[in-house]
Amino acid sequence: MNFAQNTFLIALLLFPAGAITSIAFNKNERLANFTGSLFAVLGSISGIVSAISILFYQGTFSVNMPSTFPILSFALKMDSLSAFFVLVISTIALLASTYGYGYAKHYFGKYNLGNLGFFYNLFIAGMILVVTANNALLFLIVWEIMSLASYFLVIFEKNEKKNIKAGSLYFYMTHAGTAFIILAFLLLYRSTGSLDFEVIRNSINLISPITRDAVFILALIGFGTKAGIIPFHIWLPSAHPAAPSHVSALMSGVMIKTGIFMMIRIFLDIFPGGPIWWGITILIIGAISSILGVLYALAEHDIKKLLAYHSIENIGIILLGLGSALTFNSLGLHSFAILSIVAALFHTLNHAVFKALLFMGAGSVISKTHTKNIEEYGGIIKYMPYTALFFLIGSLAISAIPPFNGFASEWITFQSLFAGIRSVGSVAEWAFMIAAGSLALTGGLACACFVKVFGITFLARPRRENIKQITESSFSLVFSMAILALLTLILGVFSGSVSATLSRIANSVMAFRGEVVISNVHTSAIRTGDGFASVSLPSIFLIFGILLALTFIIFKFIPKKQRERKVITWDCGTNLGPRMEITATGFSRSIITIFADILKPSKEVKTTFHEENSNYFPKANTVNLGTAEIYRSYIYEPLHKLMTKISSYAGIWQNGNVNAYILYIFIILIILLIVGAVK
Amino acid sequence: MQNRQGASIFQPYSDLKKLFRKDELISHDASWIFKFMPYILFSTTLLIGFALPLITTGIRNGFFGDFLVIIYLIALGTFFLALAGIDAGSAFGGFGSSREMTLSALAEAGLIFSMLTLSILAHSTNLADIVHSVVSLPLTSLLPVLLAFIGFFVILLFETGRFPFDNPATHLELTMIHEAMILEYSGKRLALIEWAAANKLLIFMAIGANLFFPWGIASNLSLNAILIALGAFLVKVLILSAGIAILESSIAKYRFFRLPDLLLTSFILSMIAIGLIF
Amino acid sequence: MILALIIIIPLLIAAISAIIQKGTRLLEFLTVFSSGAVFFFSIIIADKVLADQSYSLLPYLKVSSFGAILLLLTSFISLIASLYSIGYLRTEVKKEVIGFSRVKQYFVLLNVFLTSMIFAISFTSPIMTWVAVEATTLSTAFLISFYNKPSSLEAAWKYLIINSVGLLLAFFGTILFMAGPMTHGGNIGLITWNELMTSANTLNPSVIKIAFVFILIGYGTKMGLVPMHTWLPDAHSKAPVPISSLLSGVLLNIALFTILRFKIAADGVVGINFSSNLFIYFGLFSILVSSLLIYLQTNYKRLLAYSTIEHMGIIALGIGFGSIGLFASILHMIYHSLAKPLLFLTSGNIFLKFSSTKIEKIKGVFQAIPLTGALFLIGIFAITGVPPFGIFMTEFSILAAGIQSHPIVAGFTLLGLVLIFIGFLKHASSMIFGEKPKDIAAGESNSWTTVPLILLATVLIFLSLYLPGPLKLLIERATLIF
Amino acid sequence: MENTIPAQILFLADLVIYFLIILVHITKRNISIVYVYAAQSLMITFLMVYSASVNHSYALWILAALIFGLKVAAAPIFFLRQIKKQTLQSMTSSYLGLPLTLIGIAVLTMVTHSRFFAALATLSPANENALMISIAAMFISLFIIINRKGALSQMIGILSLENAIVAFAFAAGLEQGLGLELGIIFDICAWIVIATVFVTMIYKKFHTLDVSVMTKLKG
Repeated sequence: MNFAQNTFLIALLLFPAGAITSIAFNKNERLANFTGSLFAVLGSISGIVSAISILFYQGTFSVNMPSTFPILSFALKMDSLSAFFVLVISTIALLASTYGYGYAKHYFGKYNLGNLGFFYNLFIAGMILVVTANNALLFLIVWEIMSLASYFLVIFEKNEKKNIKAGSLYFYMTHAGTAFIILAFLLLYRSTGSLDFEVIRNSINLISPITRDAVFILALIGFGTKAGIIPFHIWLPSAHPAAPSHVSALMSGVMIKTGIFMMIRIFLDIFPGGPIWWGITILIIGAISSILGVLYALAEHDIKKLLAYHSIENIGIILLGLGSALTFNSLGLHSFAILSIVAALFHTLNHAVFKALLFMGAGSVISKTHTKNIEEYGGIIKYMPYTALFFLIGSLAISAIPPFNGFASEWITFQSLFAGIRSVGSVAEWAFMIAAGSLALTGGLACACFVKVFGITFLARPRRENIKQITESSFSLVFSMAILALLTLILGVFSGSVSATLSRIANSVMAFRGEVVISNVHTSAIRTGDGFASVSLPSIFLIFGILLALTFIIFKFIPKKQRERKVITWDCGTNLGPRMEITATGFSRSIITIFADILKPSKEVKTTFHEENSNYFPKANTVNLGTAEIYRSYIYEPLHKLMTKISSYAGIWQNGNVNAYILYIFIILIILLIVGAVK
Repeated sequence: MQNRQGASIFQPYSDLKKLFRKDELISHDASWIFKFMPYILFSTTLLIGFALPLITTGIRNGFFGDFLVIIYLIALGTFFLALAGIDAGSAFGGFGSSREMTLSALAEAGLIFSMLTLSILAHSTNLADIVHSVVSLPLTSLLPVLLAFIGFFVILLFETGRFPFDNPATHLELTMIHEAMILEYSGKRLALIEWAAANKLLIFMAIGANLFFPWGIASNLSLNAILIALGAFLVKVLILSAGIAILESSIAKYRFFRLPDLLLTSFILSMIAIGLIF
Repeated sequence: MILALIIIIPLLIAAISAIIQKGTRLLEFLTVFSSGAVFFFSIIIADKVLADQSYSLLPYLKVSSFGAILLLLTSFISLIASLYSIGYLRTEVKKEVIGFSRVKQYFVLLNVFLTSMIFAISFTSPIMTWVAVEATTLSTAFLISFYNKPSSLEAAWKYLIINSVGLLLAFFGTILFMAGPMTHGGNIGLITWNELMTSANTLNPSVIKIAFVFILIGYGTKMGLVPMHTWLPDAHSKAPVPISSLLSGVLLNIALFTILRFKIAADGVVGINFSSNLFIYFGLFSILVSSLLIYLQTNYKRLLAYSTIEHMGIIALGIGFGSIGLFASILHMIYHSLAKPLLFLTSGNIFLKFSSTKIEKIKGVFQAIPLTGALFLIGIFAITGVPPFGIFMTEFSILAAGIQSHPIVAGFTLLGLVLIFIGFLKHASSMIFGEKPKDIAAGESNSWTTVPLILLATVLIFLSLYLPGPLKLLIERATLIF
Repeated sequence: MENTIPAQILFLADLVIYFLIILVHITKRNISIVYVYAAQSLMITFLMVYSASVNHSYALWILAALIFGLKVAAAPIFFLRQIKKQTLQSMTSSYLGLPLTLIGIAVLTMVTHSRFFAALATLSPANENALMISIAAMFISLFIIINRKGALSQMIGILSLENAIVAFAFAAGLEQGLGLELGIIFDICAWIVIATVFVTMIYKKFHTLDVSVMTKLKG
């Protein structure tokens, strides 16, 4: 696999090149923007090439360069699993870069494009290295570089105070998470005496069960923080919206998946098979994250925040796949385990694609309307038709509507959960049942949410005058979105062959468990190993297309003599203002009311009247629904208060009195003398 | 019982005929989604129709006979229906789609689980297979099937816009769900939508009749078997519609915020059903 | 011979500067010349040490591998500091905060300070080393009270009293160690460290324990280990920033070096566990306490001072853990000695621009002085151990060394480090970003205050990415003696 | 080393030093504190002279002269002049009252005679009592620094600590090398000057020698 290795190393050279050049040219922002994007594009392309050559020519490569530091070695390894993630990362990065080239133009004169290019390239390189690093220390380094770069991208629009706060919160959380990861790796090092993943994998039986459980919990918290599982998600909804949209696309679509990658790597690849409660824990976490994620999304009006919450939801769905994989694995049901891994990987891929698409669509709207509040949109479909179309496709995909890709992966996830319900014992069965129920609910709520987003944003009449002046975005934006939209369709229609490839990867992950099961790999249909269920999306696509065409032709052209007349919407005799349309708040209000116990909605009503003195004729009645930040107020605030208390207590001892200071020395002297004499 | 003289049962057909003749009014504010939705809605119902084993299990649709596909195809239709409701920018449409999406989100779980019960019994999610093997089930598994059916029936009432969920006959906009979304439609598009709604009703009845009580359905393609099956199907559908009619004339529409409990109940019932299988 | 040169030059310069009556430029030139020369010669000495283990002049002065590392650090930081001092003092003079006599005093004492540090590194006799360390205290006392304000006087007095007490305790420890050799004849002025090592064995182990406790507490006061650290934040926050950078960047390491040499002698007698445990618990205690005090700090110079305490704690921890921890903590010492001066000097620029050391008074550094802001941020990430900066690697290695024997300690250390990171980022982001006050004009004060910092930052980043062979060899040799 | 100071004399001298340090605790007026310090130094000088005479070593004679010159003559005179010039005759207060102070001193003395320090006796078993008493002296002079609020008293405390250590060195029978002592003496000399300058500066800035007012820097 020399070719793959070389192209990969070339990619690793290209990104730094992009970083350096764009920072070098930061006086000339056009040039900086161009070089930054260009090198990112080239790097992504070579990343894609090397990943594909690994993936489809069945190989792995590993590089191992010693460093000048004792325990650090630049050990890279790309097996099919990492190749898959490299492929996802590079693909999204490629389109994000083409998009960003156009998108960044509206920063000209406001912010330093050189920095953007620098950290953007660094960020992509970091992610690619994270999924290929084969040494724990190297992994931690690139992991932190990835976090650092993304931090700077989050605070890129640094004139807005809340971006700075968001960035800091993000960095606190991810750094704390990294501490957990470090501890996990240290425990592995303690038992195996090595930081090299290969060595750890081979000497796995040196690790005591307790240590394994500890590592599991630590890694789950650490990587879960990055992946944004509830309750460690609080950074996500504030950080992702703050970043430039193409970066949000990368962070939400790809970066959080690195956490998933490491979970698969450690829990399935390195550990031969943990106890059943690992899988069930992850199942439950996934269920909670998916439902709460979509519910919070429903309550949002900030379009990017809303999409960020959907990322939490989809991470939950991915975790459902992963959790069932772990459970099956510990029960020895390897064919089901592989099915579930396929589900997780497939949804990872799909979510990357459609979430990137949605963020880009949102970005192209924001870059024109200069607001993120969907209450101020409306009727944009008439002014930005392409953006609208692609956003619609994205919405259909994320709502798991056939024949788009979201449906395929959710279908497989359902099947793996069904498999659990069918074939595992008592407790686990109910866990699976709950998981399936939450997945069903999530799907429905996601539909509702995206009807809301698309409807309120693009349909009906503009709610602000300035909407009427906006025009479609530039070519580079539309082009990138078009490609992604196409991808959602292709990945959906050809889900059969995709899942076949993924099952190969899953096999390689589970390989050394012996027994490799994936029955009839069918390219035109996805089916479960035991023929429990199967669906062929190409046929759905075709037949639906034909039916649609027929219906359209028949009913469009057979009854000729009727005319269509343009009229105004029925207004009950009044004249319709934008305030008569349904708002996002109004749309999601009923759901929020139903789930009030979970969401703890805060409602404030402001009424203004025509005359100040008499309040008989209300002029406007503004209702503002928000959700209480229970995690902040119940977990993080108390933690902060505790720390403040302790540290202010520590401050007391530094009271500025020199006699006291000498007394400390005296006391410690006496204590140590006594201790020393006793020992 | 309301002591009233109903219209002929062929009234819907004459309605359609009338609507197809009429001119059409389309709002300025409406986009292509508004114009295009009826075709999508209609063809989804057709597509689902292909997947259903109405008379015989001899023709097994292995391509998209999977029940999840059916459910998500229905979701596809609903998605566009709701969008179209918002599109014209009238207040009613928006509320209509809000309610529709709220309830369908809650209904989905119940629907999936009621059919999952059957597919677990049948060891397949393909409708034809389900029918095929539910016929030959031991009597012990009748209880889960019944529970699941109750759950399913609740969903049926919602999806087809019946009491206690919706009042298809009302013209008080504030109370309606389905009608509110299509308020802006007229002429042939309205006709298509109504037709699609009728199809949906048939689809759900067929599912209820054939999946849960698949007796008499033809397992091969011989003529007399099919005739018997046809008869059996008509009888079962008649019984179902009679049941719905009795229900509609005996109970009133529920308050909106009581409906979730109803849907939740159906979900729970199906869950219990699955629990009972083992 | 060269050793003589690097001692004589600063002394000579100090003397000359003392008699100069006017001409600030001349003073500046002389000091830069002396520190430059010292740096140049230290490189040569380091080369010689690489060639043959150690380099010595007469029986009295000797530079080991560890000494060479310290010598390089000392001279490099003093060079940077004296270059920076030019710009710093010029600005202060322009503001008419100080006059010529103070500038003169400053440069004279700076040279004396430098000399005494070199003595402390290179003396072969423990007693004379003690004298030299005491000399560093005395020469810096007036530098700390440089601004002559009540607060700086207070800081200086505390510095003087606490360190004198500490050093007297250290003196007592030293003569306890010496009791062996001295009671067996031999002129104690010339007792070298090696003889100390050999002859400590003749002593009663519990005497050695007592002696080492005195040493650790005595020099630990100088090194700034909790709870003897109390003078450190005051002194560092009140001294002129170049002095603060020298104090925390270099002087504390020298104190550490002295302790280590006694540690070797003690370990020979009472076994390694005794001293190692002391190091571990002092280290952990220092980390935790400083992390708590950083979390709610309101003065950015004190913030940096506490972070110095934290890093001394980490180094002590690494030495306590041993094995790879030794290498890591020496490397950590190097990184810290580069990063901390960078931070102090950048904070000096911030102080010159905003003339306040309160964190809440500082807003929009990035707008006012972008270059300094960037360097400050680099320093923050370097000191809090964010990759790619080397401190991450050294901290990780130290923890890796500790996880075997002391998992709990390692866990608490991680906790402290996270807390420190959060504290630093919280304070730094509130200082660097945002809108600058209207009355603050944008632009750096002068290039003397930025160019040396850029140099420092480049060296820091370079060493973080690539560890040159010779340096690595020096460190390995330095670890061998333990 | 052939002949050294007899144990009894050493013990007596150290005992005197010990009591003189306790006296520092008791006396309140700055001037008298200085005199007490001078007395301590005199005892040190006496020991020096004694060992010089028994060893017939000129080096030690010179040292004795130096110590006398610095600690008995120069330093006290210097202090007294400063006190006169700056009119620092003020009484210096302490944290603990006299009874508590005495109790503290008693406790410290007991601690030093406990088994924790027994090991030190091995340094020179003959002079065990002298060793112990000088250790006690050390701790008590530390106690001065802790207990006294006056800047001058703290200085004296540190100097007494130094005296106590030297006394200990005698008791441990450590022979004093000339070069070494020169270094130390030079050091002490510089220290005394600098410290005194600081004391006067403190008086100028704060108009008191009470260091407990200097608590601006905290946290």
